[in-house]
Amino acid sequence: MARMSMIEAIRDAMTVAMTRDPGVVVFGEDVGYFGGVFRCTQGLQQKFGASRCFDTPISESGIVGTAIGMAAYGLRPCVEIQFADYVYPAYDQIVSEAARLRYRSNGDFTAPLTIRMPTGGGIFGGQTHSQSPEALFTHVAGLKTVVPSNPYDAKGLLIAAIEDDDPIIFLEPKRLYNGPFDGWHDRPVTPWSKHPLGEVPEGHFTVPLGKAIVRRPGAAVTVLAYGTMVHVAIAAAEATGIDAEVIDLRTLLPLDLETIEASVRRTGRCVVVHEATLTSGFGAELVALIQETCFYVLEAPIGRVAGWDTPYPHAQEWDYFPGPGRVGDALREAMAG
Amino acid sequence: MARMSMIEAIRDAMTVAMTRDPGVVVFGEDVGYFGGVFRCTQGLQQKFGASRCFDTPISESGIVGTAIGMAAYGLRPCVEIQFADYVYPAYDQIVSEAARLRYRSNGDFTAPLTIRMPTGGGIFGGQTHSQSPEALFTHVAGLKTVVPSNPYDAKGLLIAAIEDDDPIIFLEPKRLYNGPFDGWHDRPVTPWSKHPLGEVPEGHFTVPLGKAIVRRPGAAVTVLAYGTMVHVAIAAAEATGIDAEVIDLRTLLPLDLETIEASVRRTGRCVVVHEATLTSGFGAELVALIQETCFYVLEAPIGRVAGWDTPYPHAQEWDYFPGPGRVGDALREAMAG
Amino acid sequence: MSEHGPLSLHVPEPEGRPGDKPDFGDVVIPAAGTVARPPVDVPPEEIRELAYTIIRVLNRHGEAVGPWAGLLPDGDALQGLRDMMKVRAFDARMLTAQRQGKTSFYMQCLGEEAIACAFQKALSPGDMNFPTYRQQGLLIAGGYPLVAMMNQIFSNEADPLTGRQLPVMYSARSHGFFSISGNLGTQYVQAVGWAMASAIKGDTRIAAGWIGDGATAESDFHAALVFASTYRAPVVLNIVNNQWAISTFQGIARGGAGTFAARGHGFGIPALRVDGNDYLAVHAVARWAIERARRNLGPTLVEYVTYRVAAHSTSDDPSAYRPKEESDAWPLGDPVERLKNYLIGRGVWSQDRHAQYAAEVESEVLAAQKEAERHGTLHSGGKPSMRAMFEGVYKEMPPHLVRQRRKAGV
Amino acid sequence: MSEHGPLSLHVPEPEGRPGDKPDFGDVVIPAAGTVARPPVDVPPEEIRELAYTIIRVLNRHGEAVGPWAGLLPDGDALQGLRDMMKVRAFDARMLTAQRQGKTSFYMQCLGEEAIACAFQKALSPGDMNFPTYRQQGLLIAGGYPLVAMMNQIFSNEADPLTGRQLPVMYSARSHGFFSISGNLGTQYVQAVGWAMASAIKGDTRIAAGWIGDGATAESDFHAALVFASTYRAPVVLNIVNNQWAISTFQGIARGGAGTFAARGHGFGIPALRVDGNDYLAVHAVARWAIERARRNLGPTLVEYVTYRVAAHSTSDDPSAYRPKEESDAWPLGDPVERLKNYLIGRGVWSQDRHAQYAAEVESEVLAAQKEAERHGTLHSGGKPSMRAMFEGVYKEMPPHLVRQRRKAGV
Ligand SMILES: Cc1ncc(C[n+]2csc(CCOP(=O)(O)OP(=O)(O)O)c2C)c(N)n1
Ligand SMILES: Cc1ncc(C[n+]2csc(CCOP(=O)(O)OP(=O)(O)O)c2C)c(N)n1
Ligand SMILES: [Mg+2]
Ligand SMILES: [Mg+2]
Repeated sequence: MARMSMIEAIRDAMTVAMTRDPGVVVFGEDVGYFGGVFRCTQGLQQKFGASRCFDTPISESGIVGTAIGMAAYGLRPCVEIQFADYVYPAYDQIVSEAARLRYRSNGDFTAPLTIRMPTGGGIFGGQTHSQSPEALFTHVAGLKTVVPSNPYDAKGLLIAAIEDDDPIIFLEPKRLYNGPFDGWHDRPVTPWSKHPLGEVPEGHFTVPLGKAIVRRPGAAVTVLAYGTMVHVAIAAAEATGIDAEVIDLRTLLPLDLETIEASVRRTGRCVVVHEATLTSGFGAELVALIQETCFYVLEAPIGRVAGWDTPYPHAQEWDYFPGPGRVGDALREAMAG
Repeated sequence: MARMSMIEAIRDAMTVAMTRDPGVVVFGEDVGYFGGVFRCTQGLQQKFGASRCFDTPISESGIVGTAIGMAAYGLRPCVEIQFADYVYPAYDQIVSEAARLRYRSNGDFTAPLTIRMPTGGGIFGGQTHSQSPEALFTHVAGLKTVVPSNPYDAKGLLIAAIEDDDPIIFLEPKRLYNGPFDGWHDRPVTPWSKHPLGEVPEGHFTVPLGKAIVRRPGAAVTVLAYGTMVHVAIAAAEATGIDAEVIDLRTLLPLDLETIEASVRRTGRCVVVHEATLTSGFGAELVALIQETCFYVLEAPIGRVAGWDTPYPHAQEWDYFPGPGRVGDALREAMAG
Repeated sequence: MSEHGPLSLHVPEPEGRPGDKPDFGDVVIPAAGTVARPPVDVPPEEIRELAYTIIRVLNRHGEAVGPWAGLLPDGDALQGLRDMMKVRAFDARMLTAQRQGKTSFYMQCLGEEAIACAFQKALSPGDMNFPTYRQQGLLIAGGYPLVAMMNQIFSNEADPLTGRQLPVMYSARSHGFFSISGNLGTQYVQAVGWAMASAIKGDTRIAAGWIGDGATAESDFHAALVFASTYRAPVVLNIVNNQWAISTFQGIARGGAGTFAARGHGFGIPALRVDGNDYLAVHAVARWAIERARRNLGPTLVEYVTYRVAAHSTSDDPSAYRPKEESDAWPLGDPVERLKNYLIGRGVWSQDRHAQYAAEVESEVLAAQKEAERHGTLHSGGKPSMRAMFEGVYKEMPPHLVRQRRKAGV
Repeated sequence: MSEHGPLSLHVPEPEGRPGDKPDFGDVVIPAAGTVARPPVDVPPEEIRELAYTIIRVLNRHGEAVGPWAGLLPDGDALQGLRDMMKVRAFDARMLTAQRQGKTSFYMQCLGEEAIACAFQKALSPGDMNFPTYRQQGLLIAGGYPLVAMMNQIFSNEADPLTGRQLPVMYSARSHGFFSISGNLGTQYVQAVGWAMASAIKGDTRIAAGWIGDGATAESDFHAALVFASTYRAPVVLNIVNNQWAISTFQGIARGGAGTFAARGHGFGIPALRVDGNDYLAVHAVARWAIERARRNLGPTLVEYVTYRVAAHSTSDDPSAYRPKEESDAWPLGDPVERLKNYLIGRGVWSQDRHAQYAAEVESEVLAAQKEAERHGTLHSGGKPSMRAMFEGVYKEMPPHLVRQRRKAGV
């Protein structure tokens, strides 16, 4: 075991994957010599050479488009989009090509590639460095969508993603890169080196895709969260004293409905939290599934706490961010319902 | 009043808008001389000249990108994307630019533009001529999303959209262009000329954005649908004999929650239908909203009938399409629940 | 007010519209044999003029002339003729089959057969094409079974793509034919990625991208050129300029550039323009470009000047937007006729043998169709399973799809 | 196995990395005054060489020479110097303010001041720039109030964008300055659309697009060139080649092309390359290109050769990826120094007046900052309202946002 920040864990995952499989290649804007604007790929070019880790032109569609070609050839590209907010130029390649290649060719060609991107707000990045576009991927058949909430998962999930034979959207909550941010933005953040989930096994291991985990057991209400919101939800449970069970989804698609259902069947109440805008967010799908599978045990409406339906503002960041205050309100509402 | 197919109604809407406002311009792939592959813009170039209706290079991002620049200048572009399946290259311009221009510039610049595109399946178009991407737009703050189900609405909504000061995604269910397809694919389709909603006022009129309409009153269960599925839902109600109230949403965003809520409060049951893939589809948002606002009156889980979570297949079109059979099953389930 | 008066919008128009007399007077066609053939390691900036001319081998008398001639043995040229005739016969049958309701959709490549057929023959096993929907010639010249193509077109029970794809959107890795995307342009940059992968692995295989004149306007065309230029990817980037993109003439996509090949110049990519209706010229240029890629000299852009004789697809009616006689007026002729005349001139072919082979290939195609139809056509006979609809979305079916399949009762 | 051996991937590398001695030996700099000045209606194909050279006016002795010289009265040149000095002073203050925590983020244009300042002066009222984040010079040279810029940077209660936007993402329609997008490249094609609109309306206004060397790789760059070329849009398409895109040297975006200006050739768009550190050259070329647009002759592509002296932004540390001394080694010098020496040589300026104006402009900027700070800075003092967060998403607030705003208690 080693102590790692999330950045280090992600870097370590790529190092492990590249060492084990010469077909793993890593590229994107500023990821080569410099090692990425968040330094997630630092040292990989020196270690594996410029043919396996390199800088690209600023063209997200080119990055994903060439990665698809490479994946079809037989490599396993793991590419970086500098911010999730900049993935849209590549959206066509992801949705029309990567997601459908296996299906449309009946397995003649496949696209085993991982698309990493920092996601979420909390760093005063304004509307182009704060977005959470996961729901734009969960709607697309053929993609898997993963959001780790800590270094341990980040490493295990990223290795699993790179080794997976399907295209994967890997969203890294940038507010968690250095510590488990719980949404109390006016309090200091503990670094990962002081957090149990900063303990990360050395070498190869995986966290299986499609498996959620209970982060905080509880009996009163189930909270479904992922990424940064896992920590916010735990903080809200603590702050309100409500005996909430916090489930960290880890993979949004395929979703671990079993774990969710088991919990909601016990608690009879549920709150869903995400940072993305509310309307048509992934929370809507979660609500739809739970009300379908747990209708007769639900004692209150399922609450949703999410980013407001506006672009992500700069100055009003903490009014926008679904912090422990808003999540706490939703917990109280769910208990009162 | 005149008798019009949906194609004629759409063409008429553009003619009216272009006649009233010299700032309305129409362009897209094959829309100029030829008048569009579905002939929706036929005659407009001849009538208004090539400066106001013209063919474009095959570049969806160029079409929307230039339209945004024109809209910022002060025109009101109404552009065509040849099939909704081809909107993704323009997705970045729509999501990052058109949707946010007013907000980010605090109204200094705006993007009053309408993006028309044929949507949905039922014509053996396979995975690239059948998609229903509406949920990819309803998640984006700043956009309005409209789906007409008949010639009357198509004209009234399109004029309203062109005159609206915000960017609008206007999805035209191509299976309805010539007649009210009810999903019984083995039965003949009545042309619009024989349908009351093929009666369309001449000249200028609008159907307001953001207002749903009850297409078939009923007391037993509320069905929420839009586009082609409105007709399928009515057919399913008829076939099952269930006294379903069918609401045609017409505008998905802003959503007419009031009309929906009023109906569900009466019926206590609800089924949501769309052709797009199920997971993270717009149906999820509808379910989430209804369970929130109507939780205590719901007598059964809200059912969802949607496209399966696969790409749209060619040969298996009628297995994929959510026809009256599947909707009927959902109605029965909702009644049994 | 500006001293220069009001601005106005320029909207390019083709020379002729329905009712007009077709006029290709503006198309400058250099005589065959007049364009030099540089060494493959020539610096791109020394051959800029090759993007503004047309490399041609077959002259009006059916002779092969000039520096790009003399590269193809008669046997190979004969095979080329047969390939083109087979493509044409195949197209004709499938068009009829579509009209008979045996499938939903079909796309011919009438008049453009030389391009894919000749290019395929210049490739080596293991190379990979990233084709558009109009390169059926790659498969047919590559020996892919006609029956398999028809099974796909009919979406029948033997369809290798299990009914999932629109007709003509083949996939055949074994034959160096990447799965066709219905989305224009997307595969062009994928070809570059595939070629980069080959270079990363120290392999010797190269890739070929394909795009139409109209689709060069798509953004991915740019991405492809940027990445190919930067990493010197071993890829041949083909542009098939058949003058039309559905109803839109090539001037709309091309704009103020003299040619599509010129696009390469902005990237330092050598660009050649070739008579796409001249099998020998296509083959010679393809070999040149493929050798460059194979020798790690990087990408080449090739524009094939040709004409889309038929409708865009079975959903299209060109009489609504171009003169009916335009295709007859097209100055580069018919690729089949031209190669036939050449071979007759060489004394290795005759009108009789031509007619005889035409009949043979007709029966071959018919026989294939019969066999395919035994497996069904779109609306009758054997069908791909409904189960197949749920499979292959992922390598392993995730729980939500298992639930949905169960709900569908299969 | 191919007879030519294995392929390999070419990954371009800059001349120097940290620790190396910077070397711009490869950058060919023609002497000032040596490049011809063609008439604005020259056919693009006749001036292809202008994309491969550098148009320069100011020579090493501070003299303005050659056919592009003599176009700017001394008074205007003096104003240009003052504008550049103001931009530089503004940048320096805002950098400090960011370091002091008064805002979250800042971006300087150190070393590139001549480009935006000189270009702005060649425009007419009503024209519209579509800038990137490094064209603050357009606003400052255009007389936009410094206080308003600072209010935006501080996201304070007087911020014209009500705190919604990241610092430096200004919007000022009144000053011909389109709302900056944080997304690279998107605005380039919008500039073309704006210009097309002006042409559609028979207006006389023209547009200018702005993009960095790195961002030319984005797809929208292609869309912009395609549409500009096809419709002959009255637009000037500017490429600011400051050698770096964050940590990535320009060779990655440029690939095998000699220059970025060359990209225009594939579209028949005249392309000029100019010394971006030479105020007079920038102004002369800008005037040429703007006149072309105004005379309805269509688009022009202009590449400004310059150097990003400072870090990419306050989030960046260039010492990690380029030699520290690289900026000193940059052969085109400092635009402020060069114009200053010219004006001193002309006898209309002096070292003393320069020092005096530097002090003046410093106080002007300081005074503006004081005023702005009275309205608050990011983390203290007056703030934009939380209500403003919910407003302006649509023209009228739809019901769901009204509900959300109510829920938020505002
Ligand atoms: C992204 C995208 N936009 C639009 C279309 C619709 N479309 C199909 S083919 C075609 C014309 C293509 O013309 P060209 O590239 O010249 O190829 P050709 O058909 O002439 O071989 C169009 C517009 C599409 N398939 N994909
Ligand atoms: C679509 C998109 N991708 C990536 C980024 C991140 N990014 C911001 S600035 C930058 C470098 C731009 O370099 P260049 O175009 O040369 O402009 P410069 O900063 O040198 O002025 C990058 C990669 C972005 N803002 N938008
Ligand atoms: Mg074409
Ligand atoms: Mg730069």
